[in-house]
Amino acid sequence: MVDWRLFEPLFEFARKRSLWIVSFCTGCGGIEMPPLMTSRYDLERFGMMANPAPRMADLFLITGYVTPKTLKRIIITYELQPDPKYVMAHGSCPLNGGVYWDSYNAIKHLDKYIPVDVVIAGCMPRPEAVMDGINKIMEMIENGTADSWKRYKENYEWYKKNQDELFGEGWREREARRWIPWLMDKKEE
Amino acid sequence: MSQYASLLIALPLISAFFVPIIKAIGKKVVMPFLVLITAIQMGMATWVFNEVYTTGKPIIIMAGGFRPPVGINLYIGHFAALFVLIIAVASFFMAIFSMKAITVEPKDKYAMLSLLLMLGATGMISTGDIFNLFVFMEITAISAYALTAYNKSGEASEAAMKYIVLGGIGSSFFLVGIALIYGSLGTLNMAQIAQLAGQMNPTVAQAALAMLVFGLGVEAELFPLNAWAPDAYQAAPHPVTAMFSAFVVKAGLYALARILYLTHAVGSWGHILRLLIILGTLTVVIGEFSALRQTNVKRMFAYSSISQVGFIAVGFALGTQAGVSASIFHMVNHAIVKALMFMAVGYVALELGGVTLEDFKGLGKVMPLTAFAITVGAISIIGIPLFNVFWSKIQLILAAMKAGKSGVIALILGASLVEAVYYIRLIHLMWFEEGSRERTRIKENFVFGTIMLLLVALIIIIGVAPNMTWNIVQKASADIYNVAQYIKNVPLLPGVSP
Amino acid sequence: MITSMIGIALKAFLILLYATFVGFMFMGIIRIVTARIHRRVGPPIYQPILDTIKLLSKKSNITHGLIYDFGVLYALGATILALMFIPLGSISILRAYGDLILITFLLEIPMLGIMFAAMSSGNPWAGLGSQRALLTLLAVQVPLGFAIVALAEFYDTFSTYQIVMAQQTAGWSITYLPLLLAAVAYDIVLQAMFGKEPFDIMIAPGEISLGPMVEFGGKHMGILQIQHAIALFAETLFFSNIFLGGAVVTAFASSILNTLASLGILLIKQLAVLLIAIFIGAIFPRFTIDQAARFYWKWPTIIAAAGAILAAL
Amino acid sequence: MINELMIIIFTPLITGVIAWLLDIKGLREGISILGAAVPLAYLIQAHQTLTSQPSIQYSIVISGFKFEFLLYHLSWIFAMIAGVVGFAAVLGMASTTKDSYEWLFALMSLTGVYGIFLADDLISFFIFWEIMTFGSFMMVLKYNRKASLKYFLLSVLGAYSMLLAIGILYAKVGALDFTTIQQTLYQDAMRGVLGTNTLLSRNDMLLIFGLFLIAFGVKAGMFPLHVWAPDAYSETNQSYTAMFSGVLSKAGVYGMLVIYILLGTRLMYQFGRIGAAPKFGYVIAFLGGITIIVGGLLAALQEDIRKLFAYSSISQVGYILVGIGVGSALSIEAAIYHAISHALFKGLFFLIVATIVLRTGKTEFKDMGGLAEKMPITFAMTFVAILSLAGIPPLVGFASKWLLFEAVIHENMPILGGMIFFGSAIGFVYLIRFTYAVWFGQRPTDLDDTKDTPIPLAIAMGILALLNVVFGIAPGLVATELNKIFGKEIIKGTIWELNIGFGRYNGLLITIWLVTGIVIAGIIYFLGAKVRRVPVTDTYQGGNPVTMEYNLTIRRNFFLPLKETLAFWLRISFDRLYQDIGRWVEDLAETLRNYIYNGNVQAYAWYLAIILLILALWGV
Repeated sequence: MVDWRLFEPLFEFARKRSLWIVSFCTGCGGIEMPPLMTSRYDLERFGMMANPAPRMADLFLITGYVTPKTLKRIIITYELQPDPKYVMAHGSCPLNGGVYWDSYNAIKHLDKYIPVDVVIAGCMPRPEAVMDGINKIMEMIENGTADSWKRYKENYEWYKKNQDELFGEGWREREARRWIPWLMDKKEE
Repeated sequence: MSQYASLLIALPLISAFFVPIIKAIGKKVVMPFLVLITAIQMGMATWVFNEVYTTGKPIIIMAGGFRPPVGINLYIGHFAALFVLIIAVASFFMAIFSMKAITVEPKDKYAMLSLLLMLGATGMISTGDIFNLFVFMEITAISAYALTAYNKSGEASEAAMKYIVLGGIGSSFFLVGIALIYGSLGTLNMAQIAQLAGQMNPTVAQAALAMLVFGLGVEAELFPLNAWAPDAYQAAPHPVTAMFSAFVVKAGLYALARILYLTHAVGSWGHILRLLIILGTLTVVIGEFSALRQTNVKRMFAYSSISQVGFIAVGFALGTQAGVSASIFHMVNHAIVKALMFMAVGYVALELGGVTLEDFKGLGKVMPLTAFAITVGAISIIGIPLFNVFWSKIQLILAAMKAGKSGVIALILGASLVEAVYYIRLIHLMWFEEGSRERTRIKENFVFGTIMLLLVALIIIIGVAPNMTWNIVQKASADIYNVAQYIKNVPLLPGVSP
Repeated sequence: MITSMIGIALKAFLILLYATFVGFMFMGIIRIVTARIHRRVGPPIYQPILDTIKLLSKKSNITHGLIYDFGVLYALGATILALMFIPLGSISILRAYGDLILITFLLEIPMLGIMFAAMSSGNPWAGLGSQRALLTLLAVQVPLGFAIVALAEFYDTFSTYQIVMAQQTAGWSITYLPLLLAAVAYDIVLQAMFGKEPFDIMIAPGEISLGPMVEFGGKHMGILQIQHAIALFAETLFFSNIFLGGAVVTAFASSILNTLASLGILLIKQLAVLLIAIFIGAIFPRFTIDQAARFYWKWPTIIAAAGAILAAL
Repeated sequence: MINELMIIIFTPLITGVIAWLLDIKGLREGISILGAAVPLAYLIQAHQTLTSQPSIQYSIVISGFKFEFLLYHLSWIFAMIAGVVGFAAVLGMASTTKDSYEWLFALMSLTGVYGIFLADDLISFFIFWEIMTFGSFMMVLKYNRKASLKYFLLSVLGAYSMLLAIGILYAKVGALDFTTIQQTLYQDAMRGVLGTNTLLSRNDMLLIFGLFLIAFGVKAGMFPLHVWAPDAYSETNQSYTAMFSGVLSKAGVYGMLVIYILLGTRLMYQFGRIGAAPKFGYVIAFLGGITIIVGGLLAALQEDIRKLFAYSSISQVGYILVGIGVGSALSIEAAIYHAISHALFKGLFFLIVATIVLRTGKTEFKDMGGLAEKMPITFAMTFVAILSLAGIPPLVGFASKWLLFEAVIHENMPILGGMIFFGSAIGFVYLIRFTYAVWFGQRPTDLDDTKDTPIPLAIAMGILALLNVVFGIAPGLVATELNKIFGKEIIKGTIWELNIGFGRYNGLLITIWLVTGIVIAGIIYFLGAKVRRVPVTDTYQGGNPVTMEYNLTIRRNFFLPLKETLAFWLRISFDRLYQDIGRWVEDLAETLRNYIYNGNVQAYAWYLAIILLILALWGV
């Protein structure tokens, strides 16, 4: 095969300037996205684009608190993305639980379960802060430090262990099955 | 030599009266005797058939040696030879069939009556005298009445009663018609009637023809004079039904056609043809429609038989040789097919005890051979190529079209669609549906199976290679259509005129 | 023989390169203009190229089987094939075979490849999206058909190139009433062919996650980006050729200058077509699929049918 | 000496009967395949003969009718369709047939089709028509009474219509052979032009044409007489349906051509033209156009594979009818070309369906999915068939469709043009639905041990698939044969190219460039990073985890929006109308019988009295 290392800077540049976002808007951070995308801040200037399909997305945006239930989806969606992929946690909640620091049902440390490249503190972070974070991740991509996807691969055992500790072994199967009776009922209606 | 042909009439007549004596010898001998007589009759008929078709000349038998019109003559022309054979063969097969099918005593009466039935039909077809025709018709009819009631059930008596009432009315009018003709022409000999038909007083001729057609219409099952038929067919013993359909009604039709063409010189001939066409068409249409929702298979076949008769009547009423040929062809084919089907149905009734559609469910597994026979018959009647009825049907249709009767044909074809429906239902029922009752396969009678297969083979042979039959039929039709030839053939006593 | 073949290959390569490049630019223009309508700055014009490079340089790719790969390749291949048949000034290679019906079909079949690939993934969104795409195709087919019929009957030929040449002397197609009607209908159809609002229900990003595209990522998506660029170029080019007079400049002595001039004129026409589509797309909301079908089967069909009937008279 | 035409016609029937009587597994299959192969061999050989002489003739007299058979270019082409597709179908049946009953009737219908194509007089045409109908009917009867009854009734209605038309012609012309009828009617038209009285009146012509139209329309599945086709095509052995749909429906098409051959000039004189097309042809074309749309839309809404293709068949035959109806030499050639390609791809499709049904035992979309992995050979064949039917260059489906489009549009037929465009789109629509539901997506667990196609079926499919490709890339092969029908070069060009003056299509060129395009795409593809195969559960479902237990594929009501859009039109159903008529007739029959044969002897006596009265009043 052709040796593509020569073109790597071009690729890095392209990756940096073409971040397609798949955003997980469960928390209040979701409301901060529209100003970012629209005329006020216009993220598209940087080639960023909101994208609903994780298969073609690069940047995974977790906007707000994470619960065990949503974390499962986050993990699954994260694993669907092709490498290289980046994660940006948005707001205090994924960082340390934020206002839900003592909640029985919120994930306090997202980076125990999936690797996070950039975390933006704040409750909520203003769009400027988010843009700062994006700037940061662009820099990181350029200098090659945005390597969370590599870390996830290398330390998969550890992440897996953490996930399984939280959800129990074989949680994917279990979770999937949980919906079957409900879906079956729906079908009969 | 050819005078021996009169044995065709004499043999059944004499043997019919021998039956009581035979019975005295032994009860069990009666049915074999019947078979024997019909076999001899068949042999003779074959000989006559061969004689007529090889020489190409009709056999004329003058009773007592008196030449017509003084004496009564038998005229066994091409048509008669053909049909005498068919009658004999059908009787023979049915005689064999009745050995098992007839269980009700007194069997000797049955044997006698069926011999008389055969005699009557043979006589009707071969006579050359119009009053003689009436006599034979009465013989046929009366033995038919008796045979209808033979099963001694209430249903049978009722059917026979209807038959007697209607048949009686019919034959009385027929007699009146004959009387009118005799009064007008002073002769009863058919050839002479034909010769003189043109001179008849138109009003008298009209009335006479109307009466004759009316009278024969009852025998020939034309709508609505056929009301007796479904009941009688259903109630009569199975072999008798087959005989009714195979030749009794054919004899009536023949008589109708013969009288019609003999009198074609009569002025109002066109009218009567038109009337016949209307009646024939109605017969077809009403017959088919009536069969559509029948649950009793025998009755269904009866209706089907009626409608086929209408078909034949239409062919005769076209007034062209093509029409006559097609009709005769259809008569032959229909006789074969209906003999087969009524026999098969009768056999099913014997084995399974009933002939409703329910009994026929899954027949293909219970009685494969019989079911196969019925299937072939049904397919043939529907008019599928490679089976015999197709040829006669298409001949008939083309003849009718040629005669400009497209409307009639359209109606008839429409009715044939209906026919397809109920026959297909039956076929599907027999082969591809499971009966509600568990039934094991029945071992079919070897002789009956052979007869049925023989008839099936005949159907297919005529269907695949109709040429031979067609040639025969054409000669037969010339016999009826070509009246001038008929007159010439009958050696009328010169100078004797009314 | 060999030299001529090499010449053809070279020409084809150049056309392909040009088409891809312009197509990408068109994609960029779409994004910029849309952004400007939204009062945003918008990405740089070369943004789609960057996107494509990024997608192609992904380090991991997934596949759902042979058809998944082949469908994508087939889509691009068929688009390239279509491109070769459309007259591009006077330099198109297969313009002698550039048959209206053929090109119309060829512009549709890449979608079939994409559908194949998308459906073979087994993703329900893809299935749903394909269903919508197909129904949109079904909806547009009627006015499209009538428009093509109008053209063919008006010019009494099916050769695109001959239609272009006829327009050089007789004036643009849209100056004739029947063809104007056809052009209007075709332009509405073009909206759906570009996948722009109000007929973008098939990809409906928020609802069914890009529909057929949901499972594509990495190089598959990259190839589809290229395909999209070429298709965009080809579709606008086709419209410019058959309705807007095309361009066959013979004013200059030098053939290179002539070609460049032709390409320039064509580019302007293509841009015009594109901009109309962008403007409509930017200001309309989305139709549901049955609304879209009913719409297409009503007004555009009537317009196009009127055009076709007028052309036939 | 037995004439080769007789061999061609009767070999299938004879072998069928032998296979039926012998009923030995293995042997009957061999005999039957032989029975289909022999006519094909003779036909191929006849191609040589036809280059040196214009036709091969044979005649025989049966039952007072002179049967004439004629093999010339047109009938050769149609007979070849029957030969090739029939052979493939018979091969397929070797895998799917379980009893000898089917062999008998399948081969009987093949005989019927050969007979129709080779017949040169109306009576043999009719007879073989009936044989074909009967054979195919018996094939359906075994599976479903209702479907078969519907088929048979409509077919017999058609056959009787034809018989009436034949009768009228016979009554007026006095002959049944094609040549005489053709010449007489031609002279009749000339008489009409000169202003003298014509043999047949305007009403006669209208009647004859109408009756023939019904007769052939039924068999071709023309709207609104198509209602039998979906049921009959689906309720029989699917290998046989390859022949049923691929060949038997062509008998209807051939019949339409016979209308042209026999009555063309006379009808044209009588009714004139609309634009370039003869007015009577316009009726055919327009009904054909509606057939395309109705068939296509209903195909898209089916939930059963067999029904989908049955409707698709109807839709495709609509194209052929449009081509024939337009009536220019080019459009007729195009129609015949499409008849060929339809036979090829639809035959292939039904063999594929046969494989699926054989291997899975299921027919509905809801039970299918993900079979592409389990049946790769069949899927490859499907791929060819789909591309061909959808009209994707360079397959034969496109070549013929292209020709048809150009021919129709060139004759200034805007509305028909729109209809056929719509038809091609609807083709995509239902094909994708089939592809999606059967081959792709999640596989139900009970299909996990599905095997691929048995060898005879694979060979049969292979033959048809190969021809699909060959005739697409080299359309000139077909075009040369088509040109022979008219005896002049209507479609010019080389073996690779069709050139009709106002349009050109080069199959080879397209193939080369398509391959080039795919190679370019392939280069880009292979330069990228390696791919990893993922299972069907590893797809994006809004982040939800999924297992194989739940169905991810949309298998039912796939085109629900279309159904909603068309809700108004879908309420109209000719099928229901016919059923209502049927029920009405049955009720009428019952009432009639109850009134007439009421079992009351007094009533019967009254009948006699009434008849006597009529006799008296009528004055007979």
